[in-house]
Amino acid sequence: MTEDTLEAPQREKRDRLVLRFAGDSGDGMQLTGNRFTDASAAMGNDLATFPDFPSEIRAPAGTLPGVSSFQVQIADWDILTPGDAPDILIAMNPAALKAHIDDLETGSLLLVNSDAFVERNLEKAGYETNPLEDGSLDSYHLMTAPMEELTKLAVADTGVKGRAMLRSKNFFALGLVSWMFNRPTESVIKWVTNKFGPENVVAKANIAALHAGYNFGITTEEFHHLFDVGAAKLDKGQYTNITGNQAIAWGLIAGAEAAKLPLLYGSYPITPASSILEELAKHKNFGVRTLQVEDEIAAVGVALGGSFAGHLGVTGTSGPGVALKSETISLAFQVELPLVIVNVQRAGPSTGMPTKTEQADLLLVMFGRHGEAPLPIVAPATPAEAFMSAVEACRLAVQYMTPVILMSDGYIANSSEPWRLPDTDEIADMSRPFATADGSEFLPYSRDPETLARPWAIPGTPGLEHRIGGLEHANLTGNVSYDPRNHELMTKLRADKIDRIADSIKPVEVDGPESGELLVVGWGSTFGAIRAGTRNARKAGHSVSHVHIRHLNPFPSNLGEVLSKYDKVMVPELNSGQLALILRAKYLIDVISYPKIQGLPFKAAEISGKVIGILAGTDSEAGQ
Amino acid sequence: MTEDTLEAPQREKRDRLVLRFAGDSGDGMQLTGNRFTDASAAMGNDLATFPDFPSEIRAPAGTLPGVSSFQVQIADWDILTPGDAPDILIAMNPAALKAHIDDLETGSLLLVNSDAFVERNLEKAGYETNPLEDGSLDSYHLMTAPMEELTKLAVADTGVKGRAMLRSKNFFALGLVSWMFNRPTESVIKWVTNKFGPENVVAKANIAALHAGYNFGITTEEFHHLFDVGAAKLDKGQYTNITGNQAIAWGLIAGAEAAKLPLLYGSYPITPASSILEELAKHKNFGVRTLQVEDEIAAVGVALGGSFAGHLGVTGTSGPGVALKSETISLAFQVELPLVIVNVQRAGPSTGMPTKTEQADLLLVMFGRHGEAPLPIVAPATPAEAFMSAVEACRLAVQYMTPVILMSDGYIANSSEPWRLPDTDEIADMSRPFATADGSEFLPYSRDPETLARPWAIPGTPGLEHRIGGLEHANLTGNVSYDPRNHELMTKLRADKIDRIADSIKPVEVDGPESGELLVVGWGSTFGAIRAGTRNARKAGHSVSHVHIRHLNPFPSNLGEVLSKYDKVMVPELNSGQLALILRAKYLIDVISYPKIQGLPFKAAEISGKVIGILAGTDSEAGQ
Amino acid sequence: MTDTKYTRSDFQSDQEVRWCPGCGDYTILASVQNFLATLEKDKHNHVFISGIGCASRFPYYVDTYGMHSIHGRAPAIATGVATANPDLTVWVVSGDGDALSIGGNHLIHTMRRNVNIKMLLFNNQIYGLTKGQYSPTSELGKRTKTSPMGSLDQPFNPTSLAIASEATFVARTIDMDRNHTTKMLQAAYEHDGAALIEIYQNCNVFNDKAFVQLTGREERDTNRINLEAGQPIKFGANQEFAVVVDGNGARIVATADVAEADIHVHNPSNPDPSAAFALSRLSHGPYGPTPIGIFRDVNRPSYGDQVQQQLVEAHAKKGPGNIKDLIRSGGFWTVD
Amino acid sequence: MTDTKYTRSDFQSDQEVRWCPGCGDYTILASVQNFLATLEKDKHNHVFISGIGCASRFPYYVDTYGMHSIHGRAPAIATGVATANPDLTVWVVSGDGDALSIGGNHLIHTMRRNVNIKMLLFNNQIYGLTKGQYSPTSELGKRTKTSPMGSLDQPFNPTSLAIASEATFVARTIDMDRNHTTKMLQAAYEHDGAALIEIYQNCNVFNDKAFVQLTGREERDTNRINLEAGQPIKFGANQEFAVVVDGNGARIVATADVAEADIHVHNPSNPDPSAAFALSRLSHGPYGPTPIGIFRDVNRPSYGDQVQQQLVEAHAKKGPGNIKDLIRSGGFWTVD
Ligand SMILES: Cc1ncc(C[n+]2csc(CCOP(=O)(O)OP(=O)(O)O)c2C)c(N)n1
Ligand SMILES: Cc1ncc(C[n+]2csc(CCOP(=O)(O)OP(=O)(O)O)c2C)c(N)n1
Ligand code: SF4
Ligand code: SF4
Ligand SMILES: [Mg+2]
Ligand SMILES: [Mg+2]
Repeated sequence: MTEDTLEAPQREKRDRLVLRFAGDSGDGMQLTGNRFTDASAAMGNDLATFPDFPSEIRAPAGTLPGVSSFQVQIADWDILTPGDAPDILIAMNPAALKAHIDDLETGSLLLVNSDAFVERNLEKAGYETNPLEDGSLDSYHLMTAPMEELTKLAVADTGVKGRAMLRSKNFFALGLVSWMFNRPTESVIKWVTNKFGPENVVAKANIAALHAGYNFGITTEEFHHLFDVGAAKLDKGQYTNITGNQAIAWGLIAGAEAAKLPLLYGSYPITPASSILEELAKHKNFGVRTLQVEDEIAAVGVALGGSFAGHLGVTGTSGPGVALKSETISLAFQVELPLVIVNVQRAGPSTGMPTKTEQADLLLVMFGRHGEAPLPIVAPATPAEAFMSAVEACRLAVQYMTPVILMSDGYIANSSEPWRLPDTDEIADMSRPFATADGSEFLPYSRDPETLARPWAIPGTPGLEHRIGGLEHANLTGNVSYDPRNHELMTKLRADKIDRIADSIKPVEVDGPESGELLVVGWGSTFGAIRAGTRNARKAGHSVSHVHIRHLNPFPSNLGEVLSKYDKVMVPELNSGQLALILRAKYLIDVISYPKIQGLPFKAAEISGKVIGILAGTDSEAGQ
Repeated sequence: MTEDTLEAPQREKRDRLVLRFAGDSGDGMQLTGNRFTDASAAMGNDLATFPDFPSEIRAPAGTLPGVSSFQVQIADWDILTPGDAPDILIAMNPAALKAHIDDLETGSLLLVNSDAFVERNLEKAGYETNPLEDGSLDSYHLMTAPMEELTKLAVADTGVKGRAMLRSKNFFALGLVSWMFNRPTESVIKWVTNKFGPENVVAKANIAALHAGYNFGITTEEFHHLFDVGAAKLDKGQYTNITGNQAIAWGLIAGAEAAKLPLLYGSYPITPASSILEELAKHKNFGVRTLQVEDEIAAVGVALGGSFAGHLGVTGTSGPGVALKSETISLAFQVELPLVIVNVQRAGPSTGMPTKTEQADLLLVMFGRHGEAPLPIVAPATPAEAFMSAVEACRLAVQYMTPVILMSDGYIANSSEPWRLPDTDEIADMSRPFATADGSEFLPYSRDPETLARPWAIPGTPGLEHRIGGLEHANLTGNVSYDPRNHELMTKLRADKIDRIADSIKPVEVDGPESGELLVVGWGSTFGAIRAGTRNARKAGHSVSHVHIRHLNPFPSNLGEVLSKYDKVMVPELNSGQLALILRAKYLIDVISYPKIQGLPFKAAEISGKVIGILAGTDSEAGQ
Repeated sequence: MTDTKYTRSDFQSDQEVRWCPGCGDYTILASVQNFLATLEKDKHNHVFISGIGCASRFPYYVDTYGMHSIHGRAPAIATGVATANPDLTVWVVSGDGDALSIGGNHLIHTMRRNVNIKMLLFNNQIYGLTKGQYSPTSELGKRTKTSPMGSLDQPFNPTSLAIASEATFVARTIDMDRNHTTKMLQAAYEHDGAALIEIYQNCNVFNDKAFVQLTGREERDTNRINLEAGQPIKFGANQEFAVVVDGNGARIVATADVAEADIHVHNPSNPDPSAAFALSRLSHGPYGPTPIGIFRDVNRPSYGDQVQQQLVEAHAKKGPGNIKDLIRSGGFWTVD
Repeated sequence: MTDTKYTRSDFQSDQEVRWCPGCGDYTILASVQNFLATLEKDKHNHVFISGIGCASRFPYYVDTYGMHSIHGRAPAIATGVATANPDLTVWVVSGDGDALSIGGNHLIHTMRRNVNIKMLLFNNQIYGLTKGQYSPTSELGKRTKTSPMGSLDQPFNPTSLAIASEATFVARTIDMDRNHTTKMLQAAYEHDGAALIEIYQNCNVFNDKAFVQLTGREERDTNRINLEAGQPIKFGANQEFAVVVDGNGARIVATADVAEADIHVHNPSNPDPSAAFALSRLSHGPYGPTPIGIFRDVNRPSYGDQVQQQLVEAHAKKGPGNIKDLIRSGGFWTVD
């Protein structure tokens, strides 16, 4: 090798690459993955990430349950998912190798921290012999580096001592991988310096390890698999890399602003929703009030109280919390006040698998209230889209005086993707003036002729003193009423109001032919896998289209017509067929349900495989 | 009139009669109705009752919201409902008249307490002129009695003083009505004496008023509309008159006995479920533990704890309470322990109309849990049937190790009907032995090959120490597991277990032709009205049958086949089409939903009217 | 009459009052309406939030803003109202079941947070609306429909519980004593932060005469211990009894048997709540000598004010929020 | 070693313990397992019920019966277990969030009912499992992810709250002091009824050194106030401090400054809880002199026993229940 090649090695161009970092939860894999992602974003790649971590804070080091991983796909075109199988797996210890090796296709790259493959760790991971030596990895392209030893050497002068020296080994790995995939290290260095301060010893150690890893790549012959992924041809604009929970937090702030209301967020921490509260808590200068209260019932209670007083009351949680809030949501529905309820779904039932994703709360939010209490439901398809979904949820709540469900899930919450920054000035004004006294009798349950929304008269307004409550009340006056006909009327009015929302929402858009053999219908976080899977199938010559529903109640008004244009309809869901059930009931179509209940997102290949199977008639599994 | 006719007046024989007692909530109408009912029951009539009262403890005297009523139908054949329109309305004051007169058909009898028609009361009821005098009641057969005056005279010697004297006026009315309809007064006297003691002045006053009313009938010419309803030709056996809540309480005791388990009932008072707790609290000698705890969440918690410890844990509530219990029910489902949840539905949403009936919690109990958590649902059709429904719920809970929902409603809860006493010895033994150590490894999530129930190993059993919990757990061992395939497997196993219940339940039975133009499908308390309505329509020559579903999840296995045999299917429900939605989704049949959301039960005539309309094609309203 | 801005009728809504005739709730309603009429505060700046129960019907009858919410949750909803708009006076009306049974958790948390709400706890020691089951303040052994052999649950002492929940204002009064009720309302109104007033309220239908020892002509003088700030605690028709507080708690003595200096001088604003707690233990319900008045009244910044203060500080430090900057705060890149 | 029936390993389940290395939970687990091994009680008669949180993983690691339930509800579920079978020893393991935030209501009601459960409240003053938000025992002003400008919520004092909830047994101990923990476990175990032990537990990941003033070599002697029944309360390396309780509450004095007779003699079985409450106010968290030991230990029949007793009485009075009679009890008629 000449110096020249060292400086500018030959790199194979790829249009996309999937990397998976895996290690102990103490090894900093999430951080490593995120730094790599940011560097790639800055290079203009399109990308999508999938963090996957255990629910224990720090599960015992070296064990399988303790493994934490972070997958990222980078591409020079607009990809839709973090990728099905990794092109390279970076394994920091035997447990990480064991937990992930089955996902790796033959011939793929495998980069291993060889120092961790000592007897104790092998035993903890359940290896009887050392896989680095016993030939079991022969079908992969195995590369090893003694990362611990090299890290120790690298940080020796930085002032970090003893076992703490090893903490930087993830930066060593990051450096090495950065070299392999031609990522600049500047953004990482900047981040470390910002986080710890330039003089901090930890910062110094991390930077030293990073350099060491990078240089190790340059100087070591073994690492000749060098790839490069060019910038994606994304739409013009400014981009940031964003996770779903961040997008929801920011979207709520933007929604409140567009509604000209202060935001009051009541919550009780719960995985994977807590980071919305944590993000919002940082933005008090926007006038955002975050109330961490005693439980989920109090959380929705304070949000409802906030709305009564003229704020935009929002509460966020996950499935167990939604269950607890049900009674209060029913009250909010009955008193017809704005309220947004964010459900970041996780795998259930009960505590289930809190750090894993699932979509099994759809019927809960649709039907899980006593009495007739339909609610609008909005569901983003991707992390970036969650911003505008949150804005939309705020719009519906304020414009229609109703609680609104915003359905996200653990996958959207934690994954990230580049988000083309919207021009926030263009978010439509969605404020609705509070009622004021005009001399005539105030009727708290009179209605806007178009939206059927009732007036919002907030305490403190002279002359509009009135009482609302959970008992059934007379139309217009709101006085308590047990009149049978009135109850029927009010029940219908409340339902009609929700149905009318269909007039103000976008019709569904079809990706693929407007009619044909098969339509795949999805909702929520399955978007990327379904879009990629159906496109792949279409490229392979199959007649398949994709519709993704963002409004789950009411449905966009063209949905029924669209469904009717295809011979078959298939609904992939991370549950046992909940949207399928609703579509069947509503449109009497023999929808084929494709359930996956593993706490994991769909892979694009699963979708295309299913599509092809159905079209070939080899997959005869009908609905339900 | 000779003395002879006085003693044995000519009475018109009727096969059925509907009486409605209406008065102020302080007037004791429920008591009056119940005494009349008991006397009729003792005479062998078939009967059905419908109590209807305000939610205030004592709403302001004389006002419309304060009116309380009690309707009873008595018959000499096996009637199914308390009747559509009353043949006689007994109105104790102007408000009672006003609230009920519209239900009275022209020519019907109207018995009025004329003393109450004074200006103050007329005004409170919103009458501008006295209806007894202004001719507005001319189309009815009006009879009046100065009941207050006569009651005062009658009780003068009993020691009751002042306004308290008037309290017996309902007994005066009861005496008069007893004479008109040939009911014996002995059972009333016995009841009064038992309740207050023979020497009690209130007892004496009531009895004196009762006699006075009876004698007033005998001696006054005005009351010449004398009717008699003979004994019904009911099946042989012993009968008692029973309300739904009583039947549930007794059924739970019987169910626990058949399961050879102590009953532990955890509850928090709520209308209309409280009287189950109150009834069970009386029967501690059966070993029944009733725990009134701090809220509904604690109530289901103690019941679940009871089940863990080897009792039959049961919790009872109404819709708002079910909403609150949702999270714990999900836990019970996940740990697979027996638990019965009784939902006595009331009109919602939110607090709604707590004393009114509705069936709008079906989708809540079916789907209102986060994650995939299907539960069996059992629903009695009548008050008497509730006894065996409760037994059945206990059977499913114990045999399948699962929470079970028992769905009742306010109408079943408070209405009564004669119940042919079962031979309780014939209730099948449904006990399931607790697990005991047998030397082999104990696997808490191994399963019975037939029912898929897991073993029930209760604390205190040597050698079977184990831990259960709400996190997803590995098949067989129950150890916490995040394995994707295991999660899918466990989700399926839990669902399959519930589906298998279909093998052990009765197929639905068709009343009417086995195939034809129209099938009416109902569930719960609408039974009587649907059965009577469809029979009436059939008598009038229409092709209509009736199926009533007692197991709402899983459905009886012949349901799909039965549905397919009719051109049309119509589902009347006291909600906006909840069962209809499920049938549509499951069987893809264009079910016609017939919703009624007034807090009132269906009338038979409403059902037959709808049936005839659909068959005539004049009612084109299709489902949804 | 002084020329107040309002009269009682300004606070009477057009809804017919629907409690049982003779219910203590009527008296409390009158006291509250009359009290509100004495204030300068505009009526549209009062809000009444209640749960479910007979007591909780209260907001319907007061012509201010109001919400009749759901069982037990009024303190949470009121927290939202009070935090959103600290200019409002937020009243919570609740029963012993509503506040202490299903709503117990919200009560204790609202107290420790010192949310600026005025909580009127109508304690009738029974569940009224659901027709007479025992409540968390019902006496041991009470026979009701759900406790036919007698209740087994040791009742709460609401004042003890509130004091231990870090409450800054805790008082007790009696429905029938309208003057005293008014004084307590005034003090609670003036208190900045959470104020709890336990009001002994007669339910003449399901638990009649529960408070007769404090209201009966013959009993009341012997049993009513008036707490007055700065005063030595004496009671009885002739002040013949006194209260002493020491390392064993509070106890009643004959005034004659102790030195005046040993009689406990009531200090509701003592930062240490121990003496207030000790006084709350003198009775465990209205069954003998029972303290009436303000147990505790101390200052601590209210929750709503502090929340507001953090917004102001954040604003001062970071400037007004700008959504354009916010969405760029994590770094961004440009594609052109 | 004495020949006990069990050793610690009999109480170790086969599940790998998954707390963070260095977590105080390990120490408590060892203390509990060792303690259980000293008992004659069969291991199958112990039940551990927990909620959700790091602490609540506890049951998985103890080889007895157990249920890892849902957040906050363990006391309710445990009430069911204890009432169904009074022969079991029912332990509840809970965190400060689990027990005092979402579960606060069940906690206070379980205490007043005196349900026979032994509640171990692992107080680390933080939400561990959800990664470091402030809890109901976090100090005012604490900065966490959800309180970046400092927490505004006055924390609960769990011992005060339990005492005011009519608890019959209330104690406090420290994870690291295994001997003391064992003594508290023993006393709670022997107590008939509800027993609450607050255990200061270090969360070295999210709230490290929260208890250093009580555990640090240099600080502990000055700050740890040992409560011993029948003993005058003195503390400090040389007993140089003492506690006095009077009408103003409890306070710390120099031993030299008071007469021995004025030093408060600790009596946890005083029927009046006022002194125990006063002692609980000496500290409001582990931030200076803090009482450790048994605050309160009094007798009241336990809930489970009383429920059982009513069944026995009903049985004695009415005979065994007969379902045939029951369904005829409302009167019946015969059709033949
Ligand atoms: C979730 C829920 N549970 C139970 C009820 C039934 N409920 C209504 S009021 C009440 C208790 C009433 O007692 P209290 O709070 O003391 O008020 P009071 O009627 O005595 O004034 C109960 C149990 C309900 N409405 N909602
Ligand atoms: C209904 C519900 N709400 C919220 C959560 C999330 N959650 C789990 S544990 C916990 C608090 C943990 O703190 P603590 O009880 O103090 O226990 P620790 O982890 O500190 O031992 C929370 C909020 C949940 N699992 N369920
Ligand atoms: S039941 Fe009792 S508390 Fe309720 S309104 Fe009647 S008297 Fe008052
Ligand atoms: S987060 Fe804290 S409490 Fe939880 S296991 Fe780790 S150190 Fe222990
Ligand atoms: Mg009450
Ligand atoms: Mg904690």
